[in-house]
Amino acid sequence: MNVPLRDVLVLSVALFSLGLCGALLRRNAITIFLSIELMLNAANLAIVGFASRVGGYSGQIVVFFAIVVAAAEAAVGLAIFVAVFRHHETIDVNKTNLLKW
Amino acid sequence: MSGARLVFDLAGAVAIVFAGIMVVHRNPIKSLLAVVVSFFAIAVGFVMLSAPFLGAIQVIVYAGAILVLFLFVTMLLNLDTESASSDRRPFQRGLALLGIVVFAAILLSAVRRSGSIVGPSGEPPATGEIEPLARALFSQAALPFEAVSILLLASLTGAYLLMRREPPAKTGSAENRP
Amino acid sequence: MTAIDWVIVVLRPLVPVVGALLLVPMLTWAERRGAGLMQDRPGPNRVGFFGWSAFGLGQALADALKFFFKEDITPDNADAFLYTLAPWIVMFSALVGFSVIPYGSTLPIAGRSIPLIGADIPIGALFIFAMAGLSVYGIVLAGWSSNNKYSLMGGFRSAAQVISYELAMTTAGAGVFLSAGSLRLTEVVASQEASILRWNAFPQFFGFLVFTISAFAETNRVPFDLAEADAELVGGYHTEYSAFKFGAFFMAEYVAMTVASGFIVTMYFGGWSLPFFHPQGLLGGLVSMAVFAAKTGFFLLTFIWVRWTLPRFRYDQLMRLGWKVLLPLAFANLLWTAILVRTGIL
Amino acid sequence: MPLLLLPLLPLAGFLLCGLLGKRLGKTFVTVCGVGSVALTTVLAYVRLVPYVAGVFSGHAAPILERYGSWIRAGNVSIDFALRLDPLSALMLSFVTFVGFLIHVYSVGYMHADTGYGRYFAYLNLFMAAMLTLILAANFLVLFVGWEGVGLCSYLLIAFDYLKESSARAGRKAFVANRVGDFGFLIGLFLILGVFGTLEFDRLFSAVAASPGRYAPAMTAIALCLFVGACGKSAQIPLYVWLPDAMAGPTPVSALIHAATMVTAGVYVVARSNVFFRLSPSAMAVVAIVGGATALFAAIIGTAQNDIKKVLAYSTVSQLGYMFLACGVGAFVAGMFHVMTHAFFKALLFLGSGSVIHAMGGEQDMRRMGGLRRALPVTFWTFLAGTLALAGIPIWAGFFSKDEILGAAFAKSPGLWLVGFVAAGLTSFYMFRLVYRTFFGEFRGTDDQKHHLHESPASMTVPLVVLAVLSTFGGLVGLPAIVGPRANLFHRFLDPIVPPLSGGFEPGELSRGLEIGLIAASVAIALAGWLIARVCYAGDRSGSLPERFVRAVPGLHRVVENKFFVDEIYDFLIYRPFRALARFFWKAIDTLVIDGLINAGAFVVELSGDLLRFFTTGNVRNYALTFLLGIVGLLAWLGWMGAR
Repeated sequence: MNVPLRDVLVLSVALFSLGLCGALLRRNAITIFLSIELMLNAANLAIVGFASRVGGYSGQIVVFFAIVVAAAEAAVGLAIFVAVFRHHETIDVNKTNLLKW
Repeated sequence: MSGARLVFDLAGAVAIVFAGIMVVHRNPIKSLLAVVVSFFAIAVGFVMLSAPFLGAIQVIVYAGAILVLFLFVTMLLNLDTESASSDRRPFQRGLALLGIVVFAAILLSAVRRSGSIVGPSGEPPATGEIEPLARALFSQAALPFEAVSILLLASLTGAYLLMRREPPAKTGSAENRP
Repeated sequence: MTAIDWVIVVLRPLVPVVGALLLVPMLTWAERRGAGLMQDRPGPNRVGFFGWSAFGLGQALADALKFFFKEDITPDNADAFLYTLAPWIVMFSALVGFSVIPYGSTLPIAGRSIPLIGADIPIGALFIFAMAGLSVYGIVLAGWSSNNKYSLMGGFRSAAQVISYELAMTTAGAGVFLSAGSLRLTEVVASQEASILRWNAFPQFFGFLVFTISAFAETNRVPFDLAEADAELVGGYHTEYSAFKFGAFFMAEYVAMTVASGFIVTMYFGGWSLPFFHPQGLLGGLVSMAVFAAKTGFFLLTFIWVRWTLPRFRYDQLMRLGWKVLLPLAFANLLWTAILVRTGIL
Repeated sequence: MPLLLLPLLPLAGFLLCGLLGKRLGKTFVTVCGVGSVALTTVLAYVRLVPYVAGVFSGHAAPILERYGSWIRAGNVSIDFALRLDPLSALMLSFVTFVGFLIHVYSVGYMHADTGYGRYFAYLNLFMAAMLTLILAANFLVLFVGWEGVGLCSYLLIAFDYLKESSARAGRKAFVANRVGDFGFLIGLFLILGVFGTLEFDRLFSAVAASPGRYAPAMTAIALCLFVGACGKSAQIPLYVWLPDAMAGPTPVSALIHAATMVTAGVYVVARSNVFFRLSPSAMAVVAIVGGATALFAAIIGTAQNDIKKVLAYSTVSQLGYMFLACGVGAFVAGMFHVMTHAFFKALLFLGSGSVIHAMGGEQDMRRMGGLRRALPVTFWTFLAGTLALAGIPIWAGFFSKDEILGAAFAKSPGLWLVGFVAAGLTSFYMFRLVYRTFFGEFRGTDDQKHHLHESPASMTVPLVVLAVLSTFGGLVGLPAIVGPRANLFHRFLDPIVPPLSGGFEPGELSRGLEIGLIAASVAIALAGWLIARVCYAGDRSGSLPERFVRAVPGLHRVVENKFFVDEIYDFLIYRPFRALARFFWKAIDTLVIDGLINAGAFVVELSGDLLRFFTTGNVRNYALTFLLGIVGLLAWLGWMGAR
């Protein structure tokens, strides 16, 4: 255990916050999605960091599942984007407000 | 400072820098490539945390498949560079930035205050070997593993249905026919 | 560690990488001569050294010189940074795969026993898959940054193709890892050492078939070269490339072929091992390297042979083959192998 | 050969006819529908013959076949089990045989019907349910068959479901049966509560072992079971459905509403005779209800003009006889009448069906007459059935009815008198039917006259077989005066009525009295015949009844309209119930419940109207809200942690 847990967590927080910035400030749906993936990775990193401190493999297994779920989510999410694009000719989230009252 | 920590911190710096590039770059393709590099750096971080399998999965699945899919869709939709002018919503931006800063501050203070709360359990620490991970994955996590495979199948079907044009195109590609 | 240890650590991965790079001119020559042979014409046979034609071997060097001295064009509306980066991504991801393939047993030099492998990491096989997955970025980015619709189409095709065939390839490979009980390529080789029947190509024939076909697709070789498809897309992703950047793509293709051949040999044909001849010491190390080189050469020739034999697939045929034939076959192979392992036959 | 095969075979026939009948055609339906019942009959007799022989040689122990545990809850355990004892053997013998004959008859009778496959499917399902009912080894399995035959009865009465009156009649039968079934079900729960089991063997041996202990609970149980029997066997006050049930096809009336299903009530009373015998008051109720029904229905029967209605009221009346027998403790005599009645009433219904068939669907006797010459086989067989029903000596009905009257006299001369008068009326209305239908001049249209023809062999052969049985079937139960061991029926069935200390035992008659009673009943039967002949045959036919009607017009109107019972029920039960339902609909449902729901919906709508302005449709707004929420949560957690 050569990497201190604090380094890992600080890195995780930094990446997560950057992901938040992207998700909240950008208007391109793909970039927002990427930012969400980044946040997911930041969380994965934190879990792996804790796992290497705690020992055992449970943490790694959780991250493994998180990655698989991310793959499923990416497939459906991108399909939705394509479908939205076919209707609106854009995926700027400020211009697609189908859920408005 | 050990070698592993050095590599980890370097990779972390790369990850942060490229994540920042992703956030600020207006061209979606460039953003995406920045994320690829950032994820690659995170994969290196995984390896340094004695999780080489996750590092490999990170590269194969995230960089090699998910982000290629993103790239594919981004190119398919031929997205323009995001314009800076329209619809700025200053209040929302300000509130978001404030929220993010407060969020990061809370988390960082939590890390500072309680970094040593988590201690080693009785379990042996993970080595780089895959066999014990595989044993754990296929024994104690066998049911979630199966469940996740069904989730993948469902998302595959869902993605297909969403992308399908109505009426469904006939089999055989149209592009090679006169 | 002493200085010599450091030298050895550096040299171990460098040997196959340099070897592969040196092999490229030979392979281009072999490709053209092979084509000539199959098409009943001579092929390049004039350019030689100091008056000796040398079967046209000099042609490869002449081509290399040409690449260096041609004008390097970057299209006006291209994204210059990515346009320049793309060929090197392809090159890098092809070369780096060799650093985890065992190219021999061990070589006793200066009182040390040197394992003939770049780095014996626990996830060796996954590393190669990961690198093969990265190479697609080079092709897609080349296609996109050229700002040319033919290039872009080539990039699209490549992205879809590589993702599809990666699935079949890893699933087929899983059968090998199952029987070897490890992802470490040295152990994969060790599990096949005992007899020729333990070479995975025999008990897992269909896995081998799927793996090889997928390897063809992963390297964008005929009949899966839809990304360049000179008949339809001019030159596909490298339409706009010229001079040395084109040369990099060109070389990367042959390097990728070499890595793929070495990987197939390691996975299915016992790697560097010979089933009936086990010399020890220095001789053993040298023989094992020669055996590995010979087996790899055989598959390289297969790549060339197939290129001049089969026509290109149509895009829908490619997708159907990948998803509806190879992937199910790979799963069937995995199940079959699981049965073999469970019953103790393997 | 397990007993289970007997219900399963018709069930298979039901599935085949019902699922594939429409696709594979009539031949397939005929083979499956009739074949399954034929096979069942053969297999039933394969089991019956050795068993009956065994009973006569002194091995009367019932055969019990257990197929597995069905319900196990707490200390209650109910098996799925069938049993063969003298009582079920008796029922099995004629249910399968008569059922088979009626299936054969149906092939001819229904040949032109579009619902041919459906008809045989229902009929087979009925056979399966009926066999389950009679072979059941406990009350729960019996109840399954009980409900099954009820369902089939409903389906077959409403077979012609496009006709309003048929659908209505089916519904009426179903509802009347539900009233009875409700009582039956309560009876089952009472039994379960008192004994903790529904197994016949264990129940009856428990009661026989200590009658005194259980006697107090018996009145309630017996009366509940009797309510169920009233519903199924059409006794006062639940008889109203049976006359209407004649809307079903005639073979159905023969099979279900004459020979088999309606006798299920008698069967259950006989089956649980141990319960009844411990409660004299319940026995009295059974006897009085039976006697009253017998007389009441016979009176109505004299004034009906529809050939099937006459037979229907006759059935109600005869069922009353059977309950009268049970009520006076003569369970064996009651079952004897069940059997003979199955023969001759099935015969009469099938004969009437043959007549209706020949008349092209006409059922009104006023448009018949003189059919004797056109339908000779039908006439002679019908006459045999009439003689049996009227109680003319030698024919089957004479023996069974006489035994009942004898037992009734021994218990109470009043009950005997009721039965005696009813016997005379029976003879009268049956011969009235015969004379009006088969003698005199034809009163129908020329078209019908032209069309008259004898029925096909598939219909006449069952008639002949049943006529033979109606004529000679009574000989198995010769009266005691012939000889102490002459009554085979008693020797066979007596084991089902175990001796019970403190129980209700039938009385004994002296030999002379018995002969006198026989003479009296023969005399009144002949008298009925004579009056009918005077009224409806010969020179003055027609004028005499008319004069009678003119003399007492009120009485005739009342009788012809069935004592206005349907109208009374309508007024007393149907209308108040409808008003109550209307009240619940308008007041409770529309006002209270709908009001509550609408109020809830209004609140939701109102809050939605107010809250929808937060739904901007902009994802970033949502994400921001999300973030602020998380920041707030984290801050709160941190503050909590800091404290």
